[in-house]
Amino acid sequence: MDAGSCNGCEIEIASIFSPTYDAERFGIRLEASPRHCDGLLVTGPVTRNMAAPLRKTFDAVPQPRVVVAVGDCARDCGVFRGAYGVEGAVSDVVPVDLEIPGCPPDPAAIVRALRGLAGT
Amino acid sequence: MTAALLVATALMGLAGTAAGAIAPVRFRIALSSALTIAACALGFVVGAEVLHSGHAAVVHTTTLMPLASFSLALDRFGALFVVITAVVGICAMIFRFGYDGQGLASRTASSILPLFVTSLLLVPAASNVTTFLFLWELMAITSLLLVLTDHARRSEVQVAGQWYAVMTQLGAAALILGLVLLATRSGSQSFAVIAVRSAHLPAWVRSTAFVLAVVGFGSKAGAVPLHVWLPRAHPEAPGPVSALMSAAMVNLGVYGIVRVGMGLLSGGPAWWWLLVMGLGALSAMFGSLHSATSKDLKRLLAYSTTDNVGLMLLGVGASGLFADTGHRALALLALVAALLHVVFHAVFKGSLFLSASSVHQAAGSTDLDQLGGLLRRMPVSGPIFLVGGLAIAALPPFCGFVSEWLLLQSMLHGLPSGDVAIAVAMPIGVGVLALTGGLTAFTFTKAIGIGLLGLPRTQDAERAGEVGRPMWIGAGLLAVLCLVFGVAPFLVIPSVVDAAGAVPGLHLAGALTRGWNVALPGVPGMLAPGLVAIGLVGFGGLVALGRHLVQQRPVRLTEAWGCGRELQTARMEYTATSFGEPLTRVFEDVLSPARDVDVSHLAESRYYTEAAVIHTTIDDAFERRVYRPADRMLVRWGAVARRVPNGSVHRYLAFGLVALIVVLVVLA
Amino acid sequence: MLLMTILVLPLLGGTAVALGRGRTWSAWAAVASNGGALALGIIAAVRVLREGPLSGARGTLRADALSVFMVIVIGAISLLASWLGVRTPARAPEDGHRNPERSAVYGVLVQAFVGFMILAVLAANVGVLWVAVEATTIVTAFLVGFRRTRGSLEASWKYIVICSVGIALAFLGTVFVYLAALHAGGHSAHALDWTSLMAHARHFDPSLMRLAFGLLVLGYGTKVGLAPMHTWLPDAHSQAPAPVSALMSGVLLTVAFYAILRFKAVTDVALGPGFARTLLVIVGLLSLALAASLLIAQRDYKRMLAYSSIEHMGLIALGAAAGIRLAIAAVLLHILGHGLAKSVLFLTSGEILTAEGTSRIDGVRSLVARRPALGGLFGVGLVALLGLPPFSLFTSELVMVRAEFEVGLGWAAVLAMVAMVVVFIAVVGHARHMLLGPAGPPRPAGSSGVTAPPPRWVAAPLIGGLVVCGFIGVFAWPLSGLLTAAARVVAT
Amino acid sequence: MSTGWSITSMSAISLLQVVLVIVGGPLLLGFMRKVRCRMEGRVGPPVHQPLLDLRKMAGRERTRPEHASWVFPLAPVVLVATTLVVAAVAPLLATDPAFGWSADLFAVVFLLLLGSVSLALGALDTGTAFGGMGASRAMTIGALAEPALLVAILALSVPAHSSNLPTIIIRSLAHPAWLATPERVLALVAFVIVIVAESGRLPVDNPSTHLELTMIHEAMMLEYAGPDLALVKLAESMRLVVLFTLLADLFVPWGIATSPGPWHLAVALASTAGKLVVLGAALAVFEVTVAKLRLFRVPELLAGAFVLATLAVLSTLVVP
Amino acid sequence: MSGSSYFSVLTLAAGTVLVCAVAILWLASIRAVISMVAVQGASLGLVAVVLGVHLHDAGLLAAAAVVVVVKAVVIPVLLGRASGSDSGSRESRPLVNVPASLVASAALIVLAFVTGRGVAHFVGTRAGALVPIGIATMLIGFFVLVARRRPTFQIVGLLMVDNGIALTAFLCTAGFPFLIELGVSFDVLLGVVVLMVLSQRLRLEFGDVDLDELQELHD
Repeated sequence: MDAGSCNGCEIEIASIFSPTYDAERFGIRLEASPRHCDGLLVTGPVTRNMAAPLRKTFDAVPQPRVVVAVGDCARDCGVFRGAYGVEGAVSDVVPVDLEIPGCPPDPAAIVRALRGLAGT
Repeated sequence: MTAALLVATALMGLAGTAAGAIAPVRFRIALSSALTIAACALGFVVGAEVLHSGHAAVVHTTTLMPLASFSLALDRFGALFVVITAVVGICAMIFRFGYDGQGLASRTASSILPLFVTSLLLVPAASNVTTFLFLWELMAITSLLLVLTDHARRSEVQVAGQWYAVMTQLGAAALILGLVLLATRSGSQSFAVIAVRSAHLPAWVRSTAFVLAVVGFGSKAGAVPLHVWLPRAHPEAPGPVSALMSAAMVNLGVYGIVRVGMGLLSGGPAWWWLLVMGLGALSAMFGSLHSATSKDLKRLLAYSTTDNVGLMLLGVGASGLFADTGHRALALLALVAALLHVVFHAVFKGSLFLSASSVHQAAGSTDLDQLGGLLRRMPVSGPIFLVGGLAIAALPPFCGFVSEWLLLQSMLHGLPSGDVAIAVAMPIGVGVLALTGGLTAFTFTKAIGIGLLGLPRTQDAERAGEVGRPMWIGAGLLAVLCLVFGVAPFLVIPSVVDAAGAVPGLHLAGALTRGWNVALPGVPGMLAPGLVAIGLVGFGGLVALGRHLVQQRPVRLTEAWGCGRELQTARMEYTATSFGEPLTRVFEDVLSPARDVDVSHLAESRYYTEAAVIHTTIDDAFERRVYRPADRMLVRWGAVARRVPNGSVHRYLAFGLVALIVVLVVLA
Repeated sequence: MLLMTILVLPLLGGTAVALGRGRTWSAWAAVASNGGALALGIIAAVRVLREGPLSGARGTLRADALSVFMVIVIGAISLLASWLGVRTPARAPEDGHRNPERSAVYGVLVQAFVGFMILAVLAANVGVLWVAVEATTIVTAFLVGFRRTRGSLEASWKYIVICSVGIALAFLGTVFVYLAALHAGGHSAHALDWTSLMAHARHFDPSLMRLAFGLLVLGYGTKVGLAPMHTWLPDAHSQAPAPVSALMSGVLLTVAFYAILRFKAVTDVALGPGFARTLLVIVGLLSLALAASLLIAQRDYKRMLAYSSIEHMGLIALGAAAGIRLAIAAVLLHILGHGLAKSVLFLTSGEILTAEGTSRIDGVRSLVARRPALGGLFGVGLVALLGLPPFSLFTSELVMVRAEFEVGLGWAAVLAMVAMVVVFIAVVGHARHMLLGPAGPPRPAGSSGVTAPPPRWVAAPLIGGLVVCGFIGVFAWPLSGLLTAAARVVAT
Repeated sequence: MSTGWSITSMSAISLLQVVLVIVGGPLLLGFMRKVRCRMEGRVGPPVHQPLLDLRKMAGRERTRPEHASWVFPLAPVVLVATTLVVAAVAPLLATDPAFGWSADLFAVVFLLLLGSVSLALGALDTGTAFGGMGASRAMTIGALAEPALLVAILALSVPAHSSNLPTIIIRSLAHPAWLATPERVLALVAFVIVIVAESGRLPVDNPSTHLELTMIHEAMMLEYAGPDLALVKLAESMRLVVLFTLLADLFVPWGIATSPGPWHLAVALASTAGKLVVLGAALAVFEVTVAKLRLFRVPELLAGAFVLATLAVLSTLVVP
Repeated sequence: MSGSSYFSVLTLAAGTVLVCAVAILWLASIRAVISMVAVQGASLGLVAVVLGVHLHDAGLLAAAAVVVVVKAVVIPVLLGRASGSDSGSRESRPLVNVPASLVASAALIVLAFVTGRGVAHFVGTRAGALVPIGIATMLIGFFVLVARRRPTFQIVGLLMVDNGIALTAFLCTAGFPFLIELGVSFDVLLGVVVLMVLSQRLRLEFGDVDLDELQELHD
């Protein structure tokens, strides 16, 4: 979920499904609905406008669920810290289970982190 | 005995009329409804007895009907229709106890409704031309008056009434001419005598009479292109009346075509039946398309009636075609399929119309775009509509499935007969059947899904609650029958076979049921609706149990997923119009919808849109292309004619002088 | 004696009105006298059925089944019309009853009108019949113009001029019949008696009879309202006071048709059935086509009813054209049914006119909701008029169609049916605008004034008329014997 | 048809078929996904991944939109149950499973339609825009696919004089020449198109799309979670297996067990698996190579199928 | 009266009836027309008298008396009085002008002679041969009704139709039985009276009107 990012992290997330990283071989897939998800990947600092949608989306995921904050902005607002439109980090809005650092994080790191979560 | 009961039925109905006319307001509805129910019950007994024993109930008197005689003879074929009407009538009348809408409580309506039901009950028993036409027209006029019940509040009712009146009169004129032609040519008014002598009539007489009868009965049955009144009148009638019209009255159109074509004329050339099949195919296609794109619940149901009448006519036509080519067993099979569909259509359409009226009463509208979320708010009426909808969509384990299956089988087994007419007609028939089947599934997914499920779209729908007990009992009885007949069709099929067997010249080489199952005699082909139902329930139970077992947490109620958006409201929901939009677009050439886009702009800037509203309206093509131009022509003719008598006494006298001169010249 | 009493009774009523100077009791006396005529007509019918034709006044009057049937029709409808007529003097401005004297004149004229009609059907002699019919024209001319408005004067002028000419032609026809009768050996004093005409008709000169019957159809057809001499009818019917319209439309037309029916019997004997049939089919279809065409764009509801009368006269003419007994019986039933329905409708439309102040169709709205009694009566009346069951017009139309098919006039029946459907479409359209719709806000003052629903004694006879119309459409026994006997008089 | 089959063996066959369908469905999907990934140059998930996914979903929470009625949770159950009924009675492995005499092709079609309708109703019950959209589109396509399907069935039924499935299969085994007739080929094409449309595969629908606006089938299940979702997904795969197996048995019936005995069954199992693998691979390859059709082009495709099916029927009459 | 003189008188009288008819068509002054009506009535009476004498029919003579009284005296007087102030006025703009009317009347006379021949032949008497004259008079009367605007002219036209028919009746059948004849005459008288009353009322209510202005009532 993009809570206000610069789309850098999104590009990296998208690339984990490319033939190079092929995260699908580990059973990792993007889903169209939060109802179908096991976890949320949240990118970017949480802007004021996106805080409520983020909470709603989190709420929509069936339990047990995990939240992964992808990228520095998601972890601690990164360069946007303290900006007027920013509500805070992802963990200020919803409970975060895992954080993946980097601006943007390396696709391999994302895959690794996700594999760790899934236990494969 | 049955004759006496038949008379008692009529008298009971008339007593209901009298009660409706003179009983004090407090007892009016109760008394007239109760008497009507009693009439229906008596009718049911007569019909069932005749169906069972095969002995016709005969009543004949010259005291009634001046210059003719009043003559009833209820045979097995007619008895089937009496029984159908009786069942629908009982349920509709029970429903009426709780129904307060649309002025049905008035003295006029209370007295006419029993008369309407009585005429419906007696029409299939009529056994001479005058009696038949009398009862037929009585049925027409009483139903017209009932359609008009709510005229004071909605102008659509008037328009509907006018269409109905005109179309029914057109039909009646054709019918009168056709039947009188037959009667005078065979030298008797009695159906029995006509049936014997008609074989010796010249071909043109037979064909003319048949075509006129098809026009007359087709207009009552709502067959395209004579259907234009139906989608207007059925929705505007008060609930029980629309149920009776759709579930009992249109059947009589089919009855009439069979009675005249196969009974009085004992079958005819292939082109007659191809005509009937053609009408049926057209009606089925046109009706199902329009009902798929309608957004008013009752209009949708009305068009679906046209659709189902089309299927019945397909069956009847196929039957006639088979009989003409000598395939008597197949002919009976097709006729049984058609009649079974008549029975089942009555059951599910009755429950649908009644529960749609419940919805109307509860939510104040039948516009699907004003409804929603009613299944939770109406815990009994909602499921009733659901059951009816699934049944009409021919889904197992409900009854519509069985009759459509039989219809398909009769066409399938007719194919190898090697006759060219059949070879061309049957695949088209199956195609039509299939397309309408798919469209009906679409239609009722829409009706149920938009109307009953999801979020309520208006405050009225939000506040809706379950209707009174009589209403859901009346509708519910029919819904229960949908399920019972769907699971255990063997309860009705033998009777229907008996009824169809009353048509001369048709016979079946064996029983159509084997145990609980429907089995075609002589060919491998079997349907086990009971088994299917058990399988569904069994597997469904297992699956649900499994889900319950694996489930580790309680079900969490959440807001529906709307992409995280604020304000997830009913305005986000799909509407009936949008649901039908893809289909409308596919059939654009046939439906030719008119789209209006109203865009209003913000006051501050012309470049920003405040609201954009799209109206899609779909007119009836026949109405637009045939009836309206005809009406315009008539009006133009009237305007021209009006100018001839201009008020001048001299001109009037000149007419006389000319006439006098003509008389002198010609006659002297 | 009985016949004389029947004839005199309405005139006695008229005398009572004259003596009572139009006061209410005298008007009721007139009603009673008409009721008495009806009752005596029924008694006469029973006697005729039992004993055969009656005669009275030294052979001047003669009643066979057909005559007594017509007496019953006249009695029934005049009872209805005079009943409603009692109320007419109470309503000054519309119907022109400015003073009791005028209402006395009105009552006397109506009773004279009824008396002449009874004379016409009881007359044993063709000449007397003619005199009586012409007399009805003169009497009703005053009644049509009774309101003295421009419209009513215009209507009565047209009425009397056109009808006098027409009836004069009928006289010429009668002269030719007389000529033929004299040549066929009739005795001059009785040559014009129906019995004598029927007896000698076989020897009548065919070519003369053709001309005579043509003139008779044209002439009496004028009074019947058959095209092309129907033109007076819509004007007169729409302008006359409602009870007069009811009487004219309900019985006067058919009394004139009675004359045609009688002459047709004579012609059939003289020429065979083909000639009269052709002529009647032509005028019947012409009338039907005309009525249908002019109903489409009709704007006045009284005129609408008038054109509907033309339509029904066309149907009757077609039925008579078929000519067999069944057809004639149906024609007679139709005469009674149409008379009842149409007079109820005219009387109701009079009430509507009083209440609404306009006779324009677009001036009347939502009648059923606003005035249930009037709207209901009008609606049910129209149902009856359009030939729907249970009213007797349905049965009689059906039987007429049957008879037409039986004699090979099926094509004419088809055309008639087409015209009837057009009429149906037109009338239903007009009726819808008048009757249906929301009650809405009360109409602005000045258009109508106080509009209480009609009192019960006014509605009762109207309802009664419709009930009887329905009753005779369903039950055969009260009339079938009389109808068959009457049909036997003029159909072989 | 009741030749030597004991009740026990027939019931066993039914049970086997049910199990085959339940297990085989996800495996077939996994296999197809694998083939696709390979074609795209990826390794792809293991073949049994769908089964793992199902197990995982089963353990999760069920959610229900707060205003939804009982239709919402019932829909997946009905969807699965209809497919299971078909799986139990249809002659997938042997010509005579229990109650095979009741396995009518038309009945099968209407049963599957019941499943589709119930899913569409479940989707509409959520009250969301996507649910409605998906239901609308799926039902539109379903309504248009139905005539083609039924007429194709008619074409198959005519030579066999029956629409009873075992009868058709037995008779075509007896008359192999039938299988090469033009009507068979035409009907086959029509059948394939309809199956592709009904089971929501490319080019009609893209099952792996994430873009709601292009969804058809997926949009209907957006609200389901946990075991409900598992049921819907399972049903989807089961339907694919059932349809594929029927397709194979109708057009290439060899291998199906016509008499009882474990040996025959083993052969049938193997041949069925083989047929499924071939069909699955073919579909997967096809899916990789085509693009999704615009929604409003789909009717043209289905109309084409209908015409082919009609031609098939007509040719049964021309070529007796 | 000898045969030939009987017939020539009869012919003369009948001819006068027709000549009056044509004259009425020709004249425009209402007063002149009314006197023509009187002459016509008298001629008609003369026909009846001649026939009555010839046939020794007392009834016919009585009828003749009635005819003369009603048609030659009462009605013209009433007409004259009724048109009162109006009597000086003229039919200034007939719907069909005088020359055309005369041509039309010629055509109508021809028509009458053609169509009346059969009847005349059938009657067989010498009087019967004059029947076409009666028919011609009737037709011309009808034509007057169609072609003239003034109310008085229409009354006159109606009278002419009646006279023509009466003439035919006398010639064909020597009249009806007396009582009927009386009734007929009485009816005609009443009809004319009613029409005159009406025309008077019309004048009172709306002033001097042409009948053509009476076109308020139509569809």
